[in-house]
Amino acid sequence: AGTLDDVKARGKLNCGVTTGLVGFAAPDANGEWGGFDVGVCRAVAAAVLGDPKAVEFVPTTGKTRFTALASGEIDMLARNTTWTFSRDVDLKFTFVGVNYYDGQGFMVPKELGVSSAKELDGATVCIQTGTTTELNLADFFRSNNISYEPVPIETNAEAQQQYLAGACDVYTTDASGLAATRATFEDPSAHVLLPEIISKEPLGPLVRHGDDNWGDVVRWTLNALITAEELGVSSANIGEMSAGTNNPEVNRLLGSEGNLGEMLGLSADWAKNAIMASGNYGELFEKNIGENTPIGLARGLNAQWTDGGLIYSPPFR
Amino acid sequence: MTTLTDPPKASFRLSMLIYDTRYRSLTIQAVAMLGFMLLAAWLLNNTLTNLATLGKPIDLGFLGEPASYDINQRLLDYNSRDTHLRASFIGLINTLVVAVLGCITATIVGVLVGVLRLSKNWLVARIMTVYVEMFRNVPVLLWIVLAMAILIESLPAPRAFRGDNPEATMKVFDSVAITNRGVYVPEPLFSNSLGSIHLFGDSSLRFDVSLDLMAILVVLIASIFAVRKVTSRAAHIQETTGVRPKTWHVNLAILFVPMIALLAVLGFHLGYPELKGFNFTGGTHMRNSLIALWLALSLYTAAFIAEIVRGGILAISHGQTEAANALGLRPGKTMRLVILPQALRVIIPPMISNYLNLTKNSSLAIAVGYMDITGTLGGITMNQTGRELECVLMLMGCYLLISLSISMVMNWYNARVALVER
Amino acid sequence: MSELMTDREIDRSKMHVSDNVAIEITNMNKWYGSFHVLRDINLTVNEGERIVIAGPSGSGKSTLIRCINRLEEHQQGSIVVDGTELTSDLKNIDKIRSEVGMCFQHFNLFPHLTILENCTLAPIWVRKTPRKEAEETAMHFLEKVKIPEQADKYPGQLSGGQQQRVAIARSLCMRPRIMLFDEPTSALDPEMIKEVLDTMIELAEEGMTMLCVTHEMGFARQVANRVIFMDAGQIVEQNEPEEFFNNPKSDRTKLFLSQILGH
Amino acid sequence: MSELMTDREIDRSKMHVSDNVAIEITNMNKWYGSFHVLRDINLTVNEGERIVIAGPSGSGKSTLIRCINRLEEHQQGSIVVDGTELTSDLKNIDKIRSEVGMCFQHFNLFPHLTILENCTLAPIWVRKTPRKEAEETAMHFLEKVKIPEQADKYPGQLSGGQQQRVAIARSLCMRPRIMLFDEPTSALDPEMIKEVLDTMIELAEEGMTMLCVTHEMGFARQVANRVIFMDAGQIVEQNEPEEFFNNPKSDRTKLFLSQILGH
Amino acid sequence: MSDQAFVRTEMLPEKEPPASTVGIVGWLRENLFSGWFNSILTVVALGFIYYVLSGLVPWVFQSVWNADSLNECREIMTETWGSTHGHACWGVVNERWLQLLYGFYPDHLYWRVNLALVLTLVALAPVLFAEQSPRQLWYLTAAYPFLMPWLLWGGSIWGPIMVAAGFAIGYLGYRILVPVAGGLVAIIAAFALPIIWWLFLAGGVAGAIDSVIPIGIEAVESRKFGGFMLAVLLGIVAIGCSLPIGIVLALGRQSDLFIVKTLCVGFIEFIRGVPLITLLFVASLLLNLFLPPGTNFDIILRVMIMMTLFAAAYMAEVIRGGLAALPKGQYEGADSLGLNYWQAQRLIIMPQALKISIPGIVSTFIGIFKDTTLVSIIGLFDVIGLSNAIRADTAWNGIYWELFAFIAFLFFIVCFSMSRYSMYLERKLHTGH
Ligand SMILES: Nc1ncnc2c1ncn2[C@@H]1O[C@H](COP(=O)(O)OP(=O)(O)OP(=O)(O)O)[C@@H](O)[C@H]1O
Ligand SMILES: Nc1ncnc2c1ncn2[C@@H]1O[C@H](COP(=O)(O)OP(=O)(O)OP(=O)(O)O)[C@@H](O)[C@H]1O
Ligand SMILES: NC(=O)CC[C@H](N)C(=O)O
Ligand SMILES: [Mg+2]
Ligand SMILES: [Mg+2]
Repeated sequence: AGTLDDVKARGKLNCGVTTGLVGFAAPDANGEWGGFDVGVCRAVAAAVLGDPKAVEFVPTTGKTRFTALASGEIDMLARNTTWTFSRDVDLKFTFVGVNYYDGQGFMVPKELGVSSAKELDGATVCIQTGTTTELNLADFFRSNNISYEPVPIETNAEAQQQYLAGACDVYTTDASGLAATRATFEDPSAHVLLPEIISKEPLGPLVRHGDDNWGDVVRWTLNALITAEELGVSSANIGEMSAGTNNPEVNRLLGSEGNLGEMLGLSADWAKNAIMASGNYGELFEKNIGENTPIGLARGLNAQWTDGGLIYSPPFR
Repeated sequence: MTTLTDPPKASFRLSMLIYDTRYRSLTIQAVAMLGFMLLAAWLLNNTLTNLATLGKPIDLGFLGEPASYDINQRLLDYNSRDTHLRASFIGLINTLVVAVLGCITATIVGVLVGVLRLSKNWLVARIMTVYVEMFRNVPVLLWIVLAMAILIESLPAPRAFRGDNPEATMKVFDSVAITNRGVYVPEPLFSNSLGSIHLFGDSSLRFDVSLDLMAILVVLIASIFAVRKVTSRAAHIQETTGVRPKTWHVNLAILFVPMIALLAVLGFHLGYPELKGFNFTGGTHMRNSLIALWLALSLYTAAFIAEIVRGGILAISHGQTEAANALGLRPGKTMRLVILPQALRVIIPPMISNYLNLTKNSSLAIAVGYMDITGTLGGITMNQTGRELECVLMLMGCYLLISLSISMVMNWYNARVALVER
Repeated sequence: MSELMTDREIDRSKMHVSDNVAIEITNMNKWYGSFHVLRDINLTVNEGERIVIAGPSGSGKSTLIRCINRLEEHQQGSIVVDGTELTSDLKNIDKIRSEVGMCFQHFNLFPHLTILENCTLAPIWVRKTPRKEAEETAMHFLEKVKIPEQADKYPGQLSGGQQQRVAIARSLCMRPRIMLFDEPTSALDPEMIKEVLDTMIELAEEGMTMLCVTHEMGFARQVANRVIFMDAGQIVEQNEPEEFFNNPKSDRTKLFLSQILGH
Repeated sequence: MSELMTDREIDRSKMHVSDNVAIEITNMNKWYGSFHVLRDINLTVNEGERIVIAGPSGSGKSTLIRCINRLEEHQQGSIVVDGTELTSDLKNIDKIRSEVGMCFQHFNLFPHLTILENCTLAPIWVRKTPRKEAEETAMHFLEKVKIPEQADKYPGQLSGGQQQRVAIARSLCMRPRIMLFDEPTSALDPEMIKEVLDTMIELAEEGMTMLCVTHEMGFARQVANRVIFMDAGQIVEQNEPEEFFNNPKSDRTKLFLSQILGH
Repeated sequence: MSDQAFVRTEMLPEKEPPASTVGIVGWLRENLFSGWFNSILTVVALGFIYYVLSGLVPWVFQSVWNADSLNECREIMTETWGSTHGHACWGVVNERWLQLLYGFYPDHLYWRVNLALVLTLVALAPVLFAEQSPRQLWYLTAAYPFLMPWLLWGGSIWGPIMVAAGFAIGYLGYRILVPVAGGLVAIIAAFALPIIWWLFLAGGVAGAIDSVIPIGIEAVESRKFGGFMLAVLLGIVAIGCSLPIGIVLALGRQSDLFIVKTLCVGFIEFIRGVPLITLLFVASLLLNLFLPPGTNFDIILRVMIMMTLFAAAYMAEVIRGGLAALPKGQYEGADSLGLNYWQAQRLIIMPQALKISIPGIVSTFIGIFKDTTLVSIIGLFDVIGLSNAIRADTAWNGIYWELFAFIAFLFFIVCFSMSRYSMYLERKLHTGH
């Protein structure tokens, strides 16, 4: 049976997330998971099962995530994972889209007085193993002909600990991850992100190869969130909007017109549920990682295409 | 004697396969073999089907691809452009390094603790008991992460050494720096180095043999050989005259004079670690991941070895000591001539199986980011290439090879020292 | 068990006792913790004397002879062996141990060494005898205990009686002037007992000073100059064997004798 | 040691020997590896016969009787027990084992079971007797060997003689037609030997077919119909006890008898 | 020489030993200050103890219990003692101890875990204290393998009952077929029938009965299992299931059947030759590959399988030792009574061999129990995995010692008491015979 049927039969969505990266996915004191990636999981759960709480979050490390997905332990992975050729083609996964356009950055303590990554000759660098950043790092230092000492680490939390204790001079990972990590420091201002972004890191949710139906569900749930922002549908106004508007695309999206839900094998109000779960793309962003949160990421590349960003959803038609 | 007739040949009936003791064992074995083959075939078939659906047929080609990642701890040359095979090889060597270091330390600590546990001093014996119980009853993984945490959290970072009035200073005449990234100790350097020979060309298993090191080894072995000659001559003199000539000064001279001469010729000097840029440079850097692993493994294993040593000594009955005492042997000689030779027979086999355990436990290196073979082949390589089956099988193969060699040594030893009994 | 010896003529003529004092124990007391094992022991042994110590189990016989070569420490009184007082001075202890040989109930041979090595170990390492010479001596004593052909075997390959004889030979190799025996035959089968007692009788005939804890009353009768009876950590009675067996004075002795001879 | 039995009147009248063959061994040969332990054994035992097997150590006595209930496998010749030939056929082996009881030198009781359980185990599991009935039988035989009161104890709590009697009772509970004894008394103290021999004599009086390896010549004289003397894996002599003891034919037998009776 | 004759007329009384050799002084002199070397050792040891305790005691006892985050802890510390050094922040344990013990198990169902633990102890009683415990307890012990999983995983009671029914069916089949078709057929049937039942029928029947008489308790997914409970569960399951496999392997290794022996030796040496972590990799990465396409069972079960195989290899060696310790006469005694191989094993050999092996089994258990922590490396939330998760929480980021101390304490208590128990057993067995 397809994953969609499995999920429906189980009544729960198994969603792989990080072991803890504030703003993207982290459990709070009550064990409730929250964050940008978590929002995607909840949206999918809401779309499929009608209940944003019907998610089982499976924390994965950089190393364990792909096995978890391949072995069927999780139905989808929403764990700031970079879309790369080999992951898509060789590891046999399907990336359904991009929810955050990112790049790899460096964080150093201000007191070191470093202003460029090129000055890092001889530095000790904390790096999460099993990630693209590990490979980028090797390439970057090699091509710039400078030496470094990698300290391979399993999780973000440990990396943070070692970095703060001074066991490494630099911490490198996705810039978004760096910002999120820095936000939890006692004194965030004592650390700076270096200007170099050494790679492209399009992060997005992914599913196993070969179950196109399920891939479509996740892909279009993500697109629904993006389109909702573009069309101005938010969790605040969705109630009245879903009663019917004179924008046919909104109507198709929210199920008051056409049968997009049925085509996916979902209920008619799937997208409405997804959006209500934790808001549209923009809301998700602002609530979890936006400029008004401690993490304070600007929309930048992740603005809607209409605002000069790269966030762009195919039309609902 | 009468001529012997063969037992009457009963005609073969099918039921004999089950009820006849001669055929029964054949039947059982055949069934077992069949069952095993079926199981194996079933597993293999499943695996092949599954791999086919996944589109990942078994293929070792990835081993020849560039690894693309760096390894911090490496005894041989390696860079991120080297192959996965090379990375695995580096990992294997790292495994062996920590295993050998661990075994040596564990033995020293274990023997010491084991003997001290038998100390007449109540307090010392108790402290040792607490040590042994503490380490034996807490998982080794916990000790490893704990050791790492202690190193990271309680030692100063290199930046603490900076500035005019640093918080931390180097130890031992400014030659050793203890930081939370590891310990930097002076390294031996040779100004008239003999260079090194390069083995295995460009292949992934290539390695360099330092001629300086070889020269030192040769001289060392020659000296040891000479010392043994002197000792055996002393033994000979003792046998004929009864008095053993003092040989320690000769031995000392034989051990040290040629070595010092050689070092002088090679231009031996120490390279001291020095704070430069972000880190100390120069000197030998023992990373904290290695230290944590080494410490935790050896202290953990030492607790077991201590018990073995204690048991071994206790197993030698009190009567042996008394008999030796009654013959006028002093405690030192009693230990050396009577107790130890007997205790060793009891001690060494379980000791070796503890070495084996230590080696296997070294695979927990992965918890502190030490790049042993589990970290390279079974870690990053596996993760970046997605070749789980191949990697895990190779990984198991490596450990199996190590284990089997160690148990071969053990069997050989056991056969050699078996007590002659009636 | 006295029948065991009947087939042998004992030559008492050679068993000469000199007037030199070999062991002198004065007012010796010993405690294990607060348990008073040896109480006011006074005992003088002349050179060439053969003394048998008897007594019920737990009466302190073993402890007494173990004190004599300082396997146990006494707390009060003095023990003088061959003119040297036993104190905690290591030199004195070494001196006395090389003059006093000891045989244990369980032989305590070294199982990892051959019979010959067992016998030469102490001479070589304590007396610094050249190996050659030590081996000759060892073979001499092994012949004396009648097992020279076993020299290259290991203790595990010998019978109990043979092992005990090796143990005796091993002590003799140090050429001790006094031999202590602690129930040397009680771990043996009857046939083997005879072998060992024969060896001991031979030693006695050569005039060796001997202290022997044993329940072999036949041996005591034939060989001993004196039998000492201990009970509750004290010497209760001592006398010549004939007198001791035929005419015991103390009630305890009588009781004891009735028990062991009654069998 | 023949004194041990004098206090008992043996009733030979009941010891009837029938003409039925109980065991027939023909040209039997056995090797351990390349060592030829049993050579051309021919032996016929009639029902009710009581045979004592004697011979020096290592002569193959144990091996012979162990072949009879297939604890060891023979390689040539045939052994027919009660009409069933011993082959490697499991059914035959089971059949024979349930007809042949065996008593070992070291009793081989099961230490984790009570005496009663020891006795009922085989009847319940092999013969499928109801427990109740098995227990009754067991008590019957325990009474016969005179230790019914020990039924609920464990073997470790009994003396050697009692243990051996339990072992006999345990075999009897399977109601065997033939009993094999392998030196049943040689691990026992003299007093206990008597207890066990008495039990065996009683069995003999009831007409049980018995093969017994023993050195108790008193027992042989009083009970056996025939004594078989083995040496070097072969039957050297067999005869009635009187003839055997008073008038041995073979030199080996003479030598052997002189040794064991000479003591 | 009759001058040496001596008779004691009056027995000497027991005297007090010299004061310096008894009492506290005597004890001190003997155990701590017997000679200058010992005295130095004593002083050094005292110094060491003082050093350790002076650091440890304030850390443990001058500590903060009520705080919701590390920062709060630190504030309280600076307020009370003026520094954050040398004081523990037990707030984290205070807040999370239930999670560390039970993982994510629903808190209103904790009683089920507790009950399962109590059941374990009660079910073990007949095994450990065979003499003192009533016979009826054996029924509980027999029911335990079905009761315990049902308590922990919950769901319909018919599942476990149907599994148990499989055994009953096997047994019945055996009993019915033995007289009709002979032993071998019966044995084959005894194996085949339950397997057929479990594979094809049990599920349907359970479902059917459940729809008629639904009896059940709230189901809990394996994923919720975690913390110390997971370690205990894995340990118990691994040891419990490995025991029969270990027995079979040990018998196989002892047998003279060449192929059987080779297979057993091969398996045992293979498992013992590789680190547990590689086997766990197999569980998490490869096991699904080895099974028919589409089978997919959860990681906890897969880990249980691997841990069981791992434990079985070690168990086999322990039991082999027990078998070797049995005198040959026991086998011969059984043979001469006409017991067949399996009867002899079951009634005579195994009861004794297992009893001798109990200390070894306990040590193996301790080893396995400690090794369960390795599952954190493949991403399960046992105590160590949870401690990592807790440290990933912003509130507790940066806390180390308190968590590790608590975990170490948990393991120490359990392992230490078990090792004491096995020592007690060893002594008992030593004097027993
Ligand atoms: N190391 C010791 N610690 C405490 N008490 C001891 C010790 N050794 C012996 N004893 C006690 O001292 C007493 C005398 O022991 P000893 O061995 O000298 O008796 P014995 O006369 O040789 O008895 P046996 O004939 O049984 O050998 C006994 O009561 C014994 O329990
Ligand atoms: N399992 C075996 N393997 C090889 N040789 C054996 C084995 N069992 C016995 N033997 C040898 O077979 C010979 C006969 O042994 P057996 O036990 O039958 O002698 P026995 O007459 O019973 O002697 P004893 O009176 O000592 O019991 C002996 O030389 C013995 O060493
Ligand atoms: N740091 C991370 O956990 C993710 C790193 C990177 N985006 C990757 O997919 O490999
Ligand atoms: Mg004594
Ligand atoms: Mg025999």
